[in-house]
Amino acid sequence: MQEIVNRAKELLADGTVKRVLGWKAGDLPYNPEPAYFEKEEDLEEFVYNGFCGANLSKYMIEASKMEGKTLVFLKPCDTYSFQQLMKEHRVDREKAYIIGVGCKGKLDIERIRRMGIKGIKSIAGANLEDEAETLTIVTLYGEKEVPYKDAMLERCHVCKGKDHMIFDEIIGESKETKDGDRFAEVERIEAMSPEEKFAFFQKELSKCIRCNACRNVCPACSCRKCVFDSNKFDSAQKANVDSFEEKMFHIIRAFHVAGRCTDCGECSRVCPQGIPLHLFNRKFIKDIDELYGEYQAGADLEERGPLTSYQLDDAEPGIVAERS
Amino acid sequence: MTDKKKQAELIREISGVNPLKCMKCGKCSATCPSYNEMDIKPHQFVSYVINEDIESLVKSRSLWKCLSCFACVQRCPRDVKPGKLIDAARQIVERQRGGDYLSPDEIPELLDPEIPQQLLVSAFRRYRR
Amino acid sequence: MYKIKREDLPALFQKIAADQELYLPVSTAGQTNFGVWREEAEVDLDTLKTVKSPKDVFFPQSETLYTCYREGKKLSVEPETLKEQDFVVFGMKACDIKGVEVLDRVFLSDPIDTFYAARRDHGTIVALACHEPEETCFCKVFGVDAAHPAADVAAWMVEDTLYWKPETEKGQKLTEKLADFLEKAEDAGSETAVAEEEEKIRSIMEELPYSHLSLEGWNGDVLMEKFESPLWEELYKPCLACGTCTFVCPTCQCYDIKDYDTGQGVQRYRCWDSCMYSDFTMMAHGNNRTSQKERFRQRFMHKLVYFPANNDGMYSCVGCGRCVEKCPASLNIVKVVKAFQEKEGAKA
Amino acid sequence: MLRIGVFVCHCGSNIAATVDVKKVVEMALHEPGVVHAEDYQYMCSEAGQEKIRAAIQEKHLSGIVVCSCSPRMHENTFRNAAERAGLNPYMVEIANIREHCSWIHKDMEEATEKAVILMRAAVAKVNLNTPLQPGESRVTKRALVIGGGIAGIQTALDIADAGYPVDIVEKTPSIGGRMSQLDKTFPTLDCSACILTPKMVEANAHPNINIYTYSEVEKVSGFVGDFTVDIRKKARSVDMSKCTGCGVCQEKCPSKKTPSEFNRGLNNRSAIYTPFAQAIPNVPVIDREACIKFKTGKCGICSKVCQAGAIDYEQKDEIITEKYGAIVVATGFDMIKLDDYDEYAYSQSKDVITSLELERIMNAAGPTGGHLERLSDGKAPKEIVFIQCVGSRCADNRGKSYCSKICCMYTAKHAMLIRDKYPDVNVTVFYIDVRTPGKNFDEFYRRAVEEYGVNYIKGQVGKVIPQPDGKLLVQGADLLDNKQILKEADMVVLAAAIEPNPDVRKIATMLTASIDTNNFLTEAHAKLRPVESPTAGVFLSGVCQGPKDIPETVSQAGAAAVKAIGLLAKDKLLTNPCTAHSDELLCNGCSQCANVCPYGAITYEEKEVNDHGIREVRRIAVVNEALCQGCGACTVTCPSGAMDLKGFSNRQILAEVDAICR
Amino acid sequence: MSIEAREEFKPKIVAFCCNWCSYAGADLAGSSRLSYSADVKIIRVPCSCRVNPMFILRAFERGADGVIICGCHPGDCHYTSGNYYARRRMTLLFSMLDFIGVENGRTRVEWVSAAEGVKFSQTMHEFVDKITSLGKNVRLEDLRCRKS
Repeated sequence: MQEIVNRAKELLADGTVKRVLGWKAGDLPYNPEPAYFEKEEDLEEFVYNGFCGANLSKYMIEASKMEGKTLVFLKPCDTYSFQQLMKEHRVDREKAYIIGVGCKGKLDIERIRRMGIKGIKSIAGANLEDEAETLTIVTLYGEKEVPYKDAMLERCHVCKGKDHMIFDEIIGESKETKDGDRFAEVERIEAMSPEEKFAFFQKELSKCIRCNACRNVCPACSCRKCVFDSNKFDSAQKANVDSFEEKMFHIIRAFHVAGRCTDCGECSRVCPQGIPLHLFNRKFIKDIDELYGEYQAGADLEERGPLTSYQLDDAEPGIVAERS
Repeated sequence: MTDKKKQAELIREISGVNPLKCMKCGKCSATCPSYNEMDIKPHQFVSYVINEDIESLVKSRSLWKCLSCFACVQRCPRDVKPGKLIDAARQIVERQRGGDYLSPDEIPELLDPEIPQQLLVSAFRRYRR
Repeated sequence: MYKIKREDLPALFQKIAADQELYLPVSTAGQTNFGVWREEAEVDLDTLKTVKSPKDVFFPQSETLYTCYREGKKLSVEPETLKEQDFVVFGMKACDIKGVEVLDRVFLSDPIDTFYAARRDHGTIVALACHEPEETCFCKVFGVDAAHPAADVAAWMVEDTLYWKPETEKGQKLTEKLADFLEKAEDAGSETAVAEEEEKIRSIMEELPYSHLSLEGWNGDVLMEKFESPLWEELYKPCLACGTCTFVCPTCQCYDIKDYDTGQGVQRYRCWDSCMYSDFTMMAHGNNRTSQKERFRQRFMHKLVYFPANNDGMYSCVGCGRCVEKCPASLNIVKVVKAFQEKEGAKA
Repeated sequence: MLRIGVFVCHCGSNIAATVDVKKVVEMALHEPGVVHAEDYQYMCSEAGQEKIRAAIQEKHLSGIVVCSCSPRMHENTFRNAAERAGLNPYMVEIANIREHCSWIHKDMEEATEKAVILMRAAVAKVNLNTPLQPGESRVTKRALVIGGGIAGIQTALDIADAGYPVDIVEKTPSIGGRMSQLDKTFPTLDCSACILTPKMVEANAHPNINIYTYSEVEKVSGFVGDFTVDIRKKARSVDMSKCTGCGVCQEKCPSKKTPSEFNRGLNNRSAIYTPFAQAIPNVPVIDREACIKFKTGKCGICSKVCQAGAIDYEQKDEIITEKYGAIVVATGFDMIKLDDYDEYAYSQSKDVITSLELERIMNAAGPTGGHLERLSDGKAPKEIVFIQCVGSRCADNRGKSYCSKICCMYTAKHAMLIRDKYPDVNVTVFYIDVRTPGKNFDEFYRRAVEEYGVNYIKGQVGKVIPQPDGKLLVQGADLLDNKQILKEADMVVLAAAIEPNPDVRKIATMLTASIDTNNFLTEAHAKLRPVESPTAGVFLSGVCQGPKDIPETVSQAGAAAVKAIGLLAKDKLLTNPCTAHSDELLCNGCSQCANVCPYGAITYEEKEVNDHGIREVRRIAVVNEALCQGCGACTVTCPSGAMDLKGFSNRQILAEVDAICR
Repeated sequence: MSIEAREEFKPKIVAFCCNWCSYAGADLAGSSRLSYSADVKIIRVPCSCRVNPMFILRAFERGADGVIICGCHPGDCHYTSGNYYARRRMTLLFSMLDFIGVENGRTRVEWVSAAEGVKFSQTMHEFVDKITSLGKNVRLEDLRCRKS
C-alpha cells in the first residue's frame, strides 16, 4: 500500500495529476470510502485493503468534467467498467491517469455479519500485503477466525481474471480467486418450473425498497436522468407500490445494461436488502454468450455491443420457448 | 347433423383431408394402377365426399380395388389424397363390422403365410407417415 | 412483570394474531424486516437490526390516499379509509421507538396527519431490549436506553425466557388479553435476571466505538456557519445519491405524493421520498437544490440542526446505525459529525 | 387538451353491416377530449371530406380521428382534407375498423366492441399528437433499371424518352432477357427476335441510356430521390472499347464444352462467347471457369487472333458508384427446376423437354437449326404430348401455388406451330383448365383446336414411362370420358411453372422492398398501385411482380416508367416528418443510437446546455431529419428515453396500449 | 378451469405490427375476410424495432394477457435492419420474462409479410388459443389496474 501512496504523492508532486481518486480509511475496520485527495498530506488517510470493493470507474464520469487529470486506482475488474464507459463517451481517457492495483479478492462485510459476527472491533488479514488466508476478527463478544475466501464478495468467486484491461501503470500483484461457476446460480434457476422461478423472484424482489443504490452504483447505469426518474414513459417511480413495479424496474434496468454490463457485481454488493441483482445481468450475459457468441463488455473499445449489432442468422425469439 | 353429413365428416376426420382443395385435375386417376377395375374413379372420390354420398362410396367396387399404393397421394398437386379418402371409407366399414384398432402384439399372430405380401407392403405404405 | 418461554412464543404470536395484525421481525430470502405474522413466516428475533426500521408500520413506504374513478367524462373520488383495527408491533428496539417519537413530532403536530395518527392510536408496541448491541450502534448519544426500551410493553430475552413488562395502559390491556400465555414473574429471580441483562447491555453500550460521539455544537444557533462550511464539498463526493440511508432510517419522514393512472382512473398515493434524489422537492420552476452537495447537506443539516432547532433540541437521529451499515459508499452521519469535530477541533 | 372530432365511416355496408356505427359515435362522445362525433356513408367521398372540413371549422377541432378503412388506404385523403380546413395534417389519426374489424368479424356486438376500443386507442393517441412539418429532400434526376429483359428495356426507353438518364444493369453478357430466347409470340405469331431486337438496338443507341451488362447491383443505400448504388461490373476480360464484335475469338476458342445458357443447355458454347448472335453489346465475355488460359495459364489463342487487341486477361471487377432518384426492378423470371417431378421422366429421357427448350428447338438459331426433332436420336417426332400445369397450382411444397398464366397460351402456340409446319405430327394437350383471358386469346386457342386439330384432353398426366424402344408411354386421365389413357409419344413437353429470378430476394433485401413467399415483389397496393413497391422510389416492372405475358409486361414497364418519371420530374420531395429527435437534456451522448441507425442519420455535437440551471457542455445526439426515415431503432436503444420518434412517440404508443387494455 | 369459465375468459391481446409488412399483412387478412379473434387489437408501429420492452411490460401491467410483435421477415425490413435488432431485443426480453417465471407463451414474435394475410390470421388464431389456454395474466399485472 505504501508503494501506491508514494507513487500517488509523486504524481501529485510533479503535476501529472491534479487529484487522486482512491479510498480513505473509515472509522470502523471495514468501511473505507471512495475519496479524492488533492494534497500529498491528505494521502496519509489513503487506504487500500480487502474492503475497498467500490468500483471507482463511475466516479470518473464526474472527474472527467473536472480540470486536469485525475489519478484513479482501478482493480482488474474495474478496468472493464472504465473501458466500457470510454466506449460510450462517458469518461475521458485524457483526463484519467490509471494505476491498476492488484487484488486478491474483496471482502463482504454483510457476509461476515451473516456468519453471526457482531460487535466488530478490529479485523486483521484484510490488507493486500497480508499473507494470511484467514481474517482474525476481534469483537465485543470474542475473537473469531474466518477464512478469507469465505468472506469474499460473490463476484470474486467468479473473478474475470487478474489482467487490467486499461491502465497507465500497474502496482501490486493480483491473486486468482475464481473458484466458482459464474452461471451456476442462473442455471439453477433456469432449471426451475415457472412457478418456482416466479416464487423465487417474487420473494427476492419483495424486499426491494427502491433505494436505487443498485442503479446509482452501476457504471453502466450512467444516464444523466434515469427513465425511472423521468416521465418519458410515464415511468417515474419512487416506490414499488405494486409487485409489478419491482419487476418492471429490475427487468428494464437489466435490459438497459444488457450487453454493456461488465458483471462488476456492484449492484449486489450495495443492495441493502441483499437481493442477488447480478442474476438478472448474468442471465442476459449467459443468453448473449450462448446465442450471439461470447462477449465481455468493456474488454475492448472496438467491438459492437450485442444489442447494437446482429447476425443474419440470429436465433428467433421462439428459441426461448424451445429451450425451456 | 344428418347421418349423411356425419358420415362425410367422419371421412374428413379419419383421412385428415379437405376435399374442397381438389381442383379436378385428374392426376390421381391418371396415375391409378387399378383405374380400370374401379366403378368410382379416384378423382370422383372427392365429389362423393363433398356431396356427402358416402353410402355409394362404401358400396362401390372401388373400395376394395384400391391397392393403397398411394400413387395418387404422392402425386396429387393439391394435397387432397384421394387414396386417404377411400381408405377412410374402408375404415368406416371396418368399424361398423366391429374391427377397429390392432394392438402391436396382435399383429404377429395374424401374420400367417397365406397373407399376400402385397398387403403387408400396402400397410407399410399406409402407415409410413 | 410476566415471562414466557421462548419456545412458547409461536403460540403467543398466534394468539395475538388471532384477532389483529401482528408485526414482527420476519426473515425473507435472508433479510430480516418487520412484516405481518403468518403461520409460515420465519420469525427472527435474533437479528439486532432489521434492514428497514419498523417505521413503515406507522408510516408505510407507500399508502393510497384516495382513488378517482372515471366513467366517460365523469370523475368520482373515493377517499381511503383510516386504520380502524388494533394491531401489535413486537420486537421493536429502543432506538426505533425513539424514531417513532421523532415521527410523532412531525405527524402529530398541527396539522395532524390523520393516516399516521390512526395507526399510532391503534398500535401497541412491545419492545425488546437489545441483547447484543453492535459496533454501529450509538443510540446512547441520543439518550436512548437500549437496555430498557420505553414502550407499551418492555421485554427482555434472557437466555430462553422472555420477560414481559407492561408499562402503559395499552400494554396492560394487551397483557390481560394474553393472560393465558404469560406467566407471572414477580419473583426475585426474574427481577434479577432482567436487572443483570440491563446492566450487561449498558456496559456494552459504554464500550461501543461510537457511543461517546459528541454532538456539541450541533444546534440551531450555528445554522449558517454549518450550512456554509466548506467541509460539505469534500464530504458529499463519494455519495451515490441513492436513497438507502433515508429508506432504512427510522426518522426520515419525507414523502412525495404521486398519482397512478390505473387505466380506469387515478390512484393518489404517497410514498417515501429521499432528499438524496435529484427530484426531491422538485417544483414547476425546477429544484432549489441542484447539486448533490446541497442534497447531501440537507439530510444532515435537517437531522442535526433544523430539526432540533424546531423541536426543543430533539435531534432527528436516534443512533440506530443502519445508515452506517448500509451506505454503499460507507458514508454516514457519524463520519459527518466526526469530520466537523476534527475540523473545528483543529480550528480551536 | 385537444378538441377532437371523431368521424365514423360506414364504407357503404363494408363497415356498417358488422359494426354499429351509431354506437361507435355515441361511445366516442364519452371519450375525454372528444367534442364532436358523427357517422357518414362514405367518409372518403367529397361529401364526407366536406363534413370533416365543416366540423373542423365550426367546432374548432384540433384533432381528428377517422374510424374507417386502413390508414394505408386513406390516411393521406383525410390528412389532406384536414389540411384544407386549416388543420395540421398530422393531427389526424385513423382507427382501422374495416380491415382489422368489420371484415374479419361476423358478430355485430363483438365487432362493435372492438371498433369502440380501436376508436379509443386512436383518440388516446391523437390527444398526444403534435403538428408536424415535413422537410425537403432533393431528387437525383437519374433512374436505375435492374434487369435488361423486355421489361427493363421498355422502362428504360420510356424514361429516357422523357429526357432522364437511365442506367440498365444486366447480370448476363447481353440485354434481351427471356424474350430473346423465344421463337414466336402469341397471339399474333410474330417472330420474337424481330420485335425485340429493334428495341435492344434502340436502347443501346439512346443517348440517355447507359447499359451495364455482365454487372450486378452490389449495394444500395439512401432513400427515395437519393439512392446511392454500387454496381459491380464483372471482369469481361474483353475491352469493350476495342472489340469490334467480329467473332473470330469465339470460332477459334478451343474450349467448346460449356453448356449454352442461352440454349438452355441443349448445346454447347465456347469459353469466350456472346450468348446469341444479336447480343447487345456484341462484345463477348470470357467465362473464366471454362477458359483454358484462366484454368491452366496456357492457351491465349483468343488474344492472338484478336485483331483489335481487345482481349484483356488482367481485367478486374470494377465497382461503379452512382446516385439515382428512382429504381425500377425488372429482374424477370426463370422456369422452376423439375427435380421434384420425376414422374414425368424429365431427368430420364432427353425427349421430355420444357416449353422453353422447345422454343429453342423450334428457333432457327437454336441447337437443331429450327428442325423439330428428338434430342435423343434426331428423329422427327410423330406423337407429341404437352402436359400443362407442371409445378403450377400446387398446394404441396413441390411446386408453386400460383397459376403461371402464360403456359396455356404458349402451349396453344406451340401446338399450332407444330401442326402448321408438320401436319403429320399428332399433338395432344393434357390440361386442367384452359385459361385464355386476353384480347384475341381464346380465339387463338380455339383456332388451335378447330383449325389445327390439336387434341385437348381434360385431365392430368400421372406418369411418363420411357420405353426401351425410345418411345414415351404417357399415362393420363380423360376426365370427360372418364377413361384412363395410355398413349405412346415421341416427345413430351412440360409446361413448367415460372418463378421469379432467384436473385430477386437479394435485390429486394438491398432495396428493402417487400417480397412475398413466392419471391414475387409486393406492390404498394394490389389494385391501385400495382407498379410501385411499398418502398418509396422503387418501382416494379414485369414478372418480378407476378406472372405476365409480353403485352402485359410491356404495358407494366411503361407504367413503371411513368411512375419513375413522375418522381424524377420533381425537384424536391417532402420528407416524412415522423423522424427521431433527441432530448438534449436527457441524452447521454453514448453513441448507442448512432450504432443502430441504418441511415447514418445520427451525429454528435458538443453543445452547451442549460439543465435546470446547470450549464455545461455535453456530447449530444443530433438527428439529420433529411436522412432519418423514422424506423425508431434508436428510440429503443436509448436507455434514458432521450430519443423519441415524432408521430409514434413513446407516450403515444403507451396511450394506445393503455386504451386497448382499459 | 371449467369449460364454461374458459369460454367466458376473453383475453386481451396487443399486437404490435410494423407498418410495412405486418400491418399490411393484417390488412390483407381483412380484405381476404380471413377472420381471427376480436380479442386481438393491433397497434401500428413503423418497424418492429420501434417496440420498446417498456411497451410490452406496460401492456401486461395494464392487464393484457398476451403481447405479439409482428414485423417483416428477416432480410425484408423496410429499414434494412430494424427487425434484426428487434429479434435480438425480443429474444433477450422473452428469455428474461421466462427467467422470472412469466409463462413464455404470453409473448411472441412472428414475421408476417404484406402478402401473408393467411399467415397473419393463422398466427393470431394460434396465439389467441395459446393465451386462452394460459388464462389470465396474473404474474405481470399491476393489481391497481384491475377493474373493480
